[in-house]
Amino acid sequence: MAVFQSLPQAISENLHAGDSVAFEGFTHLIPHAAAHEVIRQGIGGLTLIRMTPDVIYDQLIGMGLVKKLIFSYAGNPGVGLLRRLRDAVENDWPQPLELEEHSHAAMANAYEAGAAGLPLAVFRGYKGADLAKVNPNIKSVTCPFSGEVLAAVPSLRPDVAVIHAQKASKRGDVLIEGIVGVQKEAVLAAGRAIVTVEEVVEDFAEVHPNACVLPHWTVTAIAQVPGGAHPSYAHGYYERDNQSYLAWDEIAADRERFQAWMQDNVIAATPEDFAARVAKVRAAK
Amino acid sequence: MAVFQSLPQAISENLHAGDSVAFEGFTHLIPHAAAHEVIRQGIGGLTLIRMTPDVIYDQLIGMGLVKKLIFSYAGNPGVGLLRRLRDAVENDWPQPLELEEHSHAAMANAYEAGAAGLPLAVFRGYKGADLAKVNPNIKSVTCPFSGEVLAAVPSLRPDVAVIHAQKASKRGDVLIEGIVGVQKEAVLAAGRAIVTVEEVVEDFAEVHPNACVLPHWTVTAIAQVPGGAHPSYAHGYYERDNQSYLAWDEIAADRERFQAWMQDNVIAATPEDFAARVAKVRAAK
Amino acid sequence: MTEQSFTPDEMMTIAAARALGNDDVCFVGIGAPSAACNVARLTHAPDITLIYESGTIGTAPDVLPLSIGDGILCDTAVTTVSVPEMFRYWLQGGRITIGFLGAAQLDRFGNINTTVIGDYAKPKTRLPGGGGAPEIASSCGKIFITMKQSRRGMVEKIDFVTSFGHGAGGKAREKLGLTTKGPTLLITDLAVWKTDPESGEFVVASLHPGVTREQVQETCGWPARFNESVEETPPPSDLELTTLHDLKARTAAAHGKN
Amino acid sequence: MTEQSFTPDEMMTIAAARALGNDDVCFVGIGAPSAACNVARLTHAPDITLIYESGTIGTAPDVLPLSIGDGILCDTAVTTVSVPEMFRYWLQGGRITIGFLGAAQLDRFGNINTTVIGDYAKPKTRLPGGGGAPEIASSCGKIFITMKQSRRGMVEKIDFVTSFGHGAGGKAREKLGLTTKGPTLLITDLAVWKTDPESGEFVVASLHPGVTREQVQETCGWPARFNESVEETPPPSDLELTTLHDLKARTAAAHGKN
Repeated sequence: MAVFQSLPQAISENLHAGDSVAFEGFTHLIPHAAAHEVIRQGIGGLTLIRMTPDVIYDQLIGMGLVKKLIFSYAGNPGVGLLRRLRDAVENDWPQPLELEEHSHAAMANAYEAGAAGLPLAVFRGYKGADLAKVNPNIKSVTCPFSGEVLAAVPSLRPDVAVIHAQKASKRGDVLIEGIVGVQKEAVLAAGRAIVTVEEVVEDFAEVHPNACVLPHWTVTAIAQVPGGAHPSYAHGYYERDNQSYLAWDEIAADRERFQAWMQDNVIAATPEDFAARVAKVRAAK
Repeated sequence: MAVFQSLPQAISENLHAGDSVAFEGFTHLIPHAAAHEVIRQGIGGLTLIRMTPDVIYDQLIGMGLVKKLIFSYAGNPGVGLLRRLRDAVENDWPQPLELEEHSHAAMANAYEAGAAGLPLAVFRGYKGADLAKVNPNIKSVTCPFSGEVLAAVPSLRPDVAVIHAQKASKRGDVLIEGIVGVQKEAVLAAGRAIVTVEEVVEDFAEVHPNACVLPHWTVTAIAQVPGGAHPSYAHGYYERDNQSYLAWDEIAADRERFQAWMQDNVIAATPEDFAARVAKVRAAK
Repeated sequence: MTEQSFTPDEMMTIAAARALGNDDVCFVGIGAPSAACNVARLTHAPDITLIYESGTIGTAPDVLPLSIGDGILCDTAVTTVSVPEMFRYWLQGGRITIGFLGAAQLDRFGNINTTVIGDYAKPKTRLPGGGGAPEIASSCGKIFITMKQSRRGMVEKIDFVTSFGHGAGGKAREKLGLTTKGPTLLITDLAVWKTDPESGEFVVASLHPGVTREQVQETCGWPARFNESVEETPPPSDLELTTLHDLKARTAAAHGKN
Repeated sequence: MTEQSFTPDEMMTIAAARALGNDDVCFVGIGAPSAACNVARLTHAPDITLIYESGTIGTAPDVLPLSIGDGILCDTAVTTVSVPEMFRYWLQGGRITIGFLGAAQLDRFGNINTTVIGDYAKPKTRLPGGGGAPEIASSCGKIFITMKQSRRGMVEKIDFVTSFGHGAGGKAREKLGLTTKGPTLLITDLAVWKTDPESGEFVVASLHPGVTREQVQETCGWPARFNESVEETPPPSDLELTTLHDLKARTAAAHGKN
C-alpha cells in the first residue's frame, strides 16, 4: 500500500546499502531527484540495474556507491560515452565495477518475466553475438515443439525499483503517460517501489481506461517532487533539457570537475531545487 | 497494408475453407457480423481458435463449418453451456468436433508468444491439472537457472484473425478501447487480419498516446459495420444486449429452432442489419 | 441480528463476503463470487481490490455484471489491461490474495471439475472447461469456493481434475512445488467449511441458521467431517442483507431495461 | 542535378535515405540513420513507418530527436508501446523490414562491435554496448549500416562481435538458423557498398561524386572489393539537400532554444 512520504524518508526507509536497485526510465521520466537523494544519503554497495544507464548512473558510479551494473546500453543519449563509468571499468576509479551485460531485448524480456513472476525469460536472441560468451547468465532452452534453441536469461527481480511518474492520485495510484518504457515491469518485478511524481491529483476519473496505471497496492512509497526528472523530461510537464546532457559530457570528463559539480548540485542541494531547474524548459512546449 | 472493403469481400478474399481462424473478443467487441458473413458464405472445414468461444462459435459449429476447436472456456457468458457445441461433442451433430483444450493462462500466453514470433509460450501452469494428461500439446521446459519445471504450449499462429473495433482512421489504423482482451495479440499472431469497425474517422490525433492502436500495415482488410458486435457491445457506442444472450440459451436448445433462427437472422440477413439491432441498446448508457 | 428473512443463497453470499478483508486483492468469478465480493466492498471492506479476468483491475460496479467483461467493469476500474498481461503480471505475478472458484463437481480436498461429466473423450456432459481456474487455483494466495450443496456436485471422486486443490490430501501441494495455500474455505448454502491444514480436507466450521448436520450430510457425497465445536453462522445483519437486496434490485433494473 | 554544394556526411545521409521505400518499416537509430529515415519520409517515401526503440511507432518528427526517446517522437507517433512490447511484438515478431545500425568497428562481413576496444575483461575503451543491436541484426528483414570510413572503424577483425552480420561469410547466417538477410548495404561518407550474396562481403557499388577508389581503400582496413562496374552515386538533388538542410536547421533551432 502506497505511503506518501518526503523523498529523503522514502529513500532511507526503502533502499539499503547492498541492495539491487533499478532506476528505470527510457530517456523519458528518469528519476534524477531520487538518485541524487541516494547520493546525499551515501547508500553504497549497490547493484544497479537498468537498460540504459545514463547520467544518474554515471553519477552514482563516480561517487563510489556501485559495486555491480546490470545493463544493456551505457551511454549519454545522443551525446556519447559515460566517462565516469569508463573510468570505473578501465581504471577502477573510484573503485572496480563489475559488469553483467545484456542486450536490450534480453533486459526488456527479463523485466517482463520478473513482473510475471517467472524465473527466466525466453526469447530469440544473441544469435552469433559474443555477449553469450562473456556472460554466464545467458543460456538457452530448446522448444519441445519446434526444436528451436532459444535464448534464456534470468528474470530481473530487483530489491527496489525507483521511477518518476507524472501523477499520483490521493489514494496512491500512479499514472505514467507517453513513452512508458519498462517502468511498469520494473515496479511489478521489484520487492519495493519508490515513485516520485510531478503532482498529486484527486483521482484518475478522466484518465483513459487503458492508460498505464500502477494501482496503489503495487507501490511502496510516493514522494511529490516537481521537476524530479530533470534534465530528463515529463511528458505534458516539461521538455528534455538537452543542453544539460551536452554539458554533462564535459563535467564528467574530469574527476575533479565531476566532484566539484556533484558537491554544488547534488550534495549541497535538495529535492526542492528541481522545480526551479525545469522552469526554463516548462514553457517550451 | 489495410484495404477498406465491404464485409462480404473482406471475408471471401481473406478466409478460405480449411483455415485456422481466431474470432477474438473477451465478452467485449465480439465480431458477430463477420462470423455471420462466414456462415452466409458457407466457408467450412475451419479450425476455430478462441479463449472464450460463445454464441458465434455455437453458431458456426451448429452450421457444420467447424472441424476443430482450440479453446479454454466454452460457455454462454453469464448464462450457461453452449448447446450446439455440446451437441457436436456429445452427439457428433451435425458432425464430429475435435477439441484442443487449454486454460486461459495457456491461451493468453500462446497468443502473446504468437505475436512475439516465438514457437512456444512458457508459463507457470497446469500444476496438478488433468488437462496436461489429455492434451499432448501441453509440455514442459526446465529453467536452466532455477531448475523449476514450467509449462510450455505451442504459440498460436492462426491463418486469420477476425476482430471488431471501435474506429479505423482513414489511413487504416485501428483503435480498440476499453476491455482490449487479446485482440492485439491475435491480429499480430495471425497471417491475415480482418477488422470490422463502428466508424471511420479522419485520424487519431486526439487519441491517448498509449491507447491500443493497430497500425494500418498490420491489418489486411477493414469493413465498416456499425453495430457489428451485437449482441456483444462496443465501449462508447452501445451496451451489451444481455437479453439476446439469455434468449440464445433457448434458441440453441433445439436443433430445428436453431436452424430456423439461423435462416431468419443470419442466412437471410445482411451486415447492414446490425445497425438496427443496436438501436435499442445505444441510448442505454 | 436481523429480523429480515433470508434465503440459503443469500446466506452463502453474505458468509463469503465476510471472509474478505479491506486489503484483499480478489480474482472474481461470475455469480455468487461476484455478489459476495461486491457486498464486501459495499459493507466492511470498502477498499478491497476486485479484479475480473477480462483485464479490469480495481472495479467498483454499481450493479452486478452478467459477464466477466461487462462495460461497467471497465468504466469503474482503476485500469484495464490486456488479457495476456492479466494472466502474466497480475495472476502469475502472485499479486492476487484470494481467488474465488465455483465447481460443477468438488471433492473433499478442494479439487474441482468444470470440464466434463463422464469420460473426457466421450463425455456424458461437456461442461465449459477450466477457463482461468487451473492457474487461479495455483497462483492466488488462497482459494475460496462457493457452491450449493448437492450429492451430484459434492462427490467422492470427481471425473476430471480441472483445478488442483489439495490432491489426495496432506502435503500434495508442496510435493508439486506449489507455494500458495490452495482452497482454505468452502462456503455453501448450508455451511461454512474450512480446510484442515493437516489433512487438506474440508471440515464444517459453522452451520447456517436452522441447518442441521443431517442436511449437510444428505447433500454431500462424501462423509462430512464436523469441527469439534460447530458454530452457528451468524445470520445476515440488516446492513448485509439490505446491501445485497439493493445490489440485486439495481442489477435486475439495469439488465432488464433492454 | 543540383548546383548546391554538399558535404560527405550529407551525401551519406541522402544515399541512405534513397535506399528506403514507402512500404518500409524501419527501426531507426540516432544520428545518421535518424536523419536518413526522416529525409526519406519528407521526400520520396511519405508513408514510411519509422519506429524508435523507445516504443514510438509511426513517428513523424518535425525536428530530429537528440535521444531515441524525445517527446516529439511520442507526440507524432501513431501509438507508443512499452519497451518489452517493442522488443517482443514488433522487433522479434518480424514486423521490421529494415534495421539501421552504426558501428564503432565493422568488418567486411557486416559484423559490428559497439562493446569494447581491446579485451572484454580489461578493455582499452569501454563503449556503450549493444543496446538493441544484437536482436535488430537478427530480427529485421535487412540491415543497413551507416558510418564514416576510417581505418580505425573499418577493420580486418573486430575486437568483439556485438551484432552478427555474415560471420565469416558464405552461409554463416543460415547455419545459425537465421532467416533474415542481415547486412545488405553499407553507406559511408565515400561510397555505397552492397553485400555480395555469395560471399557475404561488402563490395563497393558506387562512389560518391569526386571520390576515388584510392580514397576508399585508404580509409578502409580490409582490402576493398569493387563491383565490375562501379557507378557514381547520383549527387543529392535540390529537393533532397534542401530537405536535409531544413531539417537540420529546424533541429538546431529547437535544441538550441533552451
